[in-house]
Amino acid sequence: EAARSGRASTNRYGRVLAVPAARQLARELGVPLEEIAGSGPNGRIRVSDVQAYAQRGESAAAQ
Amino acid sequence: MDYDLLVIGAGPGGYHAAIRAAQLGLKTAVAEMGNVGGVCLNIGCIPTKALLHAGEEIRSSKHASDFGLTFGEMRLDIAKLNGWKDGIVKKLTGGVSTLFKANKITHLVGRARFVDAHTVQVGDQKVTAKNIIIATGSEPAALPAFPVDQQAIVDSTGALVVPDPVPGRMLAIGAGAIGLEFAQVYNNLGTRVKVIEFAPQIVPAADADASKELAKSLKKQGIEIEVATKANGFERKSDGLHVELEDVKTGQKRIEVFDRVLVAVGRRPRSADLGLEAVGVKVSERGFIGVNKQMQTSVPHIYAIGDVVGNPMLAHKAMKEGLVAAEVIAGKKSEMDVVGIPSVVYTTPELASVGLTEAEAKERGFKVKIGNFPLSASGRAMTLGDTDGFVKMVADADSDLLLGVHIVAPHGSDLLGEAGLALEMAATVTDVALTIHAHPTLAESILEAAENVHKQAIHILNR
Amino acid sequence: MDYDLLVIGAGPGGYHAAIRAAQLGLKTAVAEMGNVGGVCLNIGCIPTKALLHAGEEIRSSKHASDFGLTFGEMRLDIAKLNGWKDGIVKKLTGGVSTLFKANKITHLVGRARFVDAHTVQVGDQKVTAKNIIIATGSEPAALPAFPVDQQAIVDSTGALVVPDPVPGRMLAIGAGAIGLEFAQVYNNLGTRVKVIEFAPQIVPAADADASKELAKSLKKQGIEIEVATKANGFERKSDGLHVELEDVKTGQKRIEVFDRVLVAVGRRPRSADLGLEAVGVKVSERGFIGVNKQMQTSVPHIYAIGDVVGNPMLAHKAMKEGLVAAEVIAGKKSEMDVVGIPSVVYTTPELASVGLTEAEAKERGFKVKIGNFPLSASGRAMTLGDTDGFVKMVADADSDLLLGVHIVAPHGSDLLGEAGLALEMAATVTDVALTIHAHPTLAESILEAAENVHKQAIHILNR
Ligand SMILES: Cc1cc2nc3c(=O)[nH]c(=O)nc-3n(C[C@H](O)[C@H](O)[C@H](O)COP(=O)(O)OP(=O)(O)OC[C@H]3O[C@@H](n4cnc5c(N)ncnc54)[C@H](O)[C@@H]3O)c2cc1C
Ligand SMILES: Cc1cc2nc3c(=O)[nH]c(=O)nc-3n(C[C@H](O)[C@H](O)[C@H](O)COP(=O)(O)OP(=O)(O)OC[C@H]3O[C@@H](n4cnc5c(N)ncnc54)[C@H](O)[C@@H]3O)c2cc1C
Repeated sequence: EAARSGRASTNRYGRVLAVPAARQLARELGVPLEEIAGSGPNGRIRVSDVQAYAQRGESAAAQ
Repeated sequence: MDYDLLVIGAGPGGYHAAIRAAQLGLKTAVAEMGNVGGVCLNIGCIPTKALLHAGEEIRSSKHASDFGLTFGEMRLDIAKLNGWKDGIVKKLTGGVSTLFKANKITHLVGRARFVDAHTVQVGDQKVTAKNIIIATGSEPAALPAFPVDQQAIVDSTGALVVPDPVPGRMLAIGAGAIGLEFAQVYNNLGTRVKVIEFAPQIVPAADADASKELAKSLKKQGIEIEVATKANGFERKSDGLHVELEDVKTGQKRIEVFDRVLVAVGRRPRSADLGLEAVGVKVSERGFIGVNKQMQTSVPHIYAIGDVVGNPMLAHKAMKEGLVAAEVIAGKKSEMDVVGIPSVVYTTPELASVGLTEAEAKERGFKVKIGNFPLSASGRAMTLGDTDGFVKMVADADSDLLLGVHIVAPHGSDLLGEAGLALEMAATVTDVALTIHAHPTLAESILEAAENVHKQAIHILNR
Repeated sequence: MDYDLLVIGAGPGGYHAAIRAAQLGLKTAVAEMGNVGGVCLNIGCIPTKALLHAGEEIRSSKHASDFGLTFGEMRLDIAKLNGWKDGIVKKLTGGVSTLFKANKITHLVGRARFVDAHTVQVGDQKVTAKNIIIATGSEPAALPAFPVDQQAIVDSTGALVVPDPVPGRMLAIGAGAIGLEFAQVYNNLGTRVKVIEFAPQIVPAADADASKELAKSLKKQGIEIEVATKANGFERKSDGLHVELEDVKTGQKRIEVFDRVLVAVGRRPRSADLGLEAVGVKVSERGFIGVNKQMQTSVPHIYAIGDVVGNPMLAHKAMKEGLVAAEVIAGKKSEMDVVGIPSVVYTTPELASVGLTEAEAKERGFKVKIGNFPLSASGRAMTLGDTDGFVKMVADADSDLLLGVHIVAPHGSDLLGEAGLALEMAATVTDVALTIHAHPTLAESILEAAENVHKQAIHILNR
């Protein structure tokens, strides 16, 4: 929960840096953006970062 | 239930919500007591832009002598001007009605009032709905000392009907977008215009430099601007309205005479008389309906969007909120999740901004770096004969993240598309600087402002 | 060595390279045999845009009667028009000279020719440099049957000097950007203009729909356009130039009479007479200098940029290549790495595109989906009185990746900034669709085209 509470509130930007489509996808998949390390500059999160995170979660759950 | 969704108010917020809901398969109705299109289409965004364009044509025809083009006597048929403007409004509101029909949205005519949490009285019928969106908008705020009669004392609605002849001398109280846009319209139509503003700068919410740059250009065009000034009251005399103006800082008062006063001191939410208390929807002291990011009010199946939920009172904010509410109701994971809400003053030059001002960025603790590019160094601006303005970029020095873009330029609102996308994409200044911009364009000024952040603009010295 | 870097040619490519090199601390000189600014500032991008603006003012003044604004007799002082245009050119080229001085760049006057791989003869001095950038640009391609005399038969340079009176009847051979821009200039100045194009569409490289839309609008404005047509030759007679036109498909020939012919059939690289063979710089059969992504020629310390290295022959491509070359020479990891090079035809409406056309995207194997939004549904376009055009978006159905944007619209070039950034940022259609766009703006047409890709545009039916 500590991790969840958020890079968004504690990071220096006051928001998670993510492109709109990635934010939308994260909402749809129920993935917390704050926990994703984005691959772009400043950790900017792209759609593929969200997909990769979600897949990792699925495979972890499957094990 | 009669409907999956009932939307109250067919302004930009309401009609966007209704159309998106219908696209997503909801059985949808809209209750509207006036014309579809709301303030924006009927007496706001659209008719002002039409008048601004006409005024701009007058202005540019005068400048054409710079390149050898002169015209004989100019004539303005004011009835035709008003008619043209009304025709555009009609076309657009007619378009909304057509879209309602095509999307199978029921249009209920009449004033809506809550009966209970799922029942709304619309005119003399009762309608039930699973979900309700309140999109009742706003109305002009009054200034008690200047009661609007739409003749001598007008609000924005009165100012939209250009009188024949135009007023000789007009005072605009309030230098926000509305006050300034009308100031430029009437200035171009031949009225001597003064604009006063209580705050220390015009467009109080704007970046300070951008506000200054716009003021400079408007003054050059002949509009008198006085900031930190208020109007206390007036006396009707045979030669006009004797208005008492007061310098806010010194308290000094003086009388000036006008033929017309435009009151443009803001707008207030239209949340009274809806029966909200009865259903338990919470409203703030100032009349704004409280909502969460899904646009839900304190009653989860009742949503509210647009001007009635708060500032900035802008059509595109209402539209976005409308889409979000409709999507949430249709079961989508949508929320009001935006980095910056753009705002535009549609004068020439336009003031178009999105994101943080320099002052806001500093307040939030960013180590701010600034990029600037003056339109006077833009080849495209020169060929357009309009070199007033600049692009100012606000960025975070540590991360290179773009924080805000403030444009004072002809076509500024068109350029703002790039700035808005950059902010939403969490673009860095480098992202913008590495992107090829077509030459010669005004958009290159955004490129050069980005380069200037890094002290590498080409067409100016980077100090 | 005298310099770290010698740039040959002070066109947009060359002066960008020189200024960036100087910013990065290189001791830099530029050799220029003509005026600084090259084709673009002196006889290309800039003066054409000045004339287009003047023409546009004439056009819009006529449409002003739609909203009740009429003018007495219009007069055009053609000497003043030419002088105004020349004044803008002078201001901009003077600006480049000032930037050279301020950046401590040596301006060498004269024609440059390689003596050896590090030595260049400039006029009557020999200059040595560690690195050399060739930025010698291009010149109009000739059409043997229409030898240019800059009177009856002109190229773009001749067409820039507006004759008094303007020609009665003009033929433009070639419907690329240059042919079309001059067609519109002269059409607005009162000439009867016909444009012919060998290819089956105007602006042959453009998206087919965009090309069609532009052609439709230009025709409505009174410009005659014939595609799949060539001009075989002409005879000078007392009533004008009798030009033989041929329908490319049927082979049918006919004679039409013109006062003037503009040859605008492309440009060819200026790589001859530089002594390139001697130093071993490889040149293609068509005269283009071969370069890698760092803009290095076959001789690693000799770079080439701009029109002389290949298509598209556009100023902003030259500028970008100039920056890349300078940065590489200064030891930076720079390379010519762009997703799309934007291109614009500056007519009214403007045709502004970046990225893949629909046909190109299909050829490359993408499962293409298209979004479209007509300007006729844009409130802002209505208030501007200019509703010709559309925004067309080309996207990949599988990934939602944006592949190309094709805009036919007033201010299209300003709107292109957003499209270009979107492509460079690898934005998806969803990214654009979720971004708030200010209302009412032309930029909203980009938003709605994106929404239409997903069949969710608000102001049109999504079929
Ligand atoms: C002169 C002027 C110029 C403006 N220019 C711009 C601009 O350029 N750009 C911009 O973004 N914004 C502009 N605005 C602001 C913009 O008009 C508003 O932000 C926008 O209209 C808000 O939309 P809305 O849907 O919230 O409400 P509104 O547009 O106010 O619509 C509310 C609708 O609800 C109806 N209604 C209210 N109560 C009831 C009820 N009880 N029953 C039934 N129907 C009801 C009303 O009749 C109305 O049609 C301008 C405003 C003005 C006044
Ligand atoms: C009418 C017209 C309109 C155009 N409009 C546009 C437009 O709107 N947008 C756009 O992007 N592009 C436009 N172009 C194309 C644009 O002008 C060129 O792409 C651009 O100028 C190329 O830049 P450059 O630096 O490669 O070369 P150039 O601009 O051609 O400059 C080359 C310079 O090198 C000098 N030079 C050549 N050889 C030597 C030598 N041996 N020694 C010394 N100096 C030498 C020349 O004198 C010249 O100054 C237009 C072109 C024309 C003709």
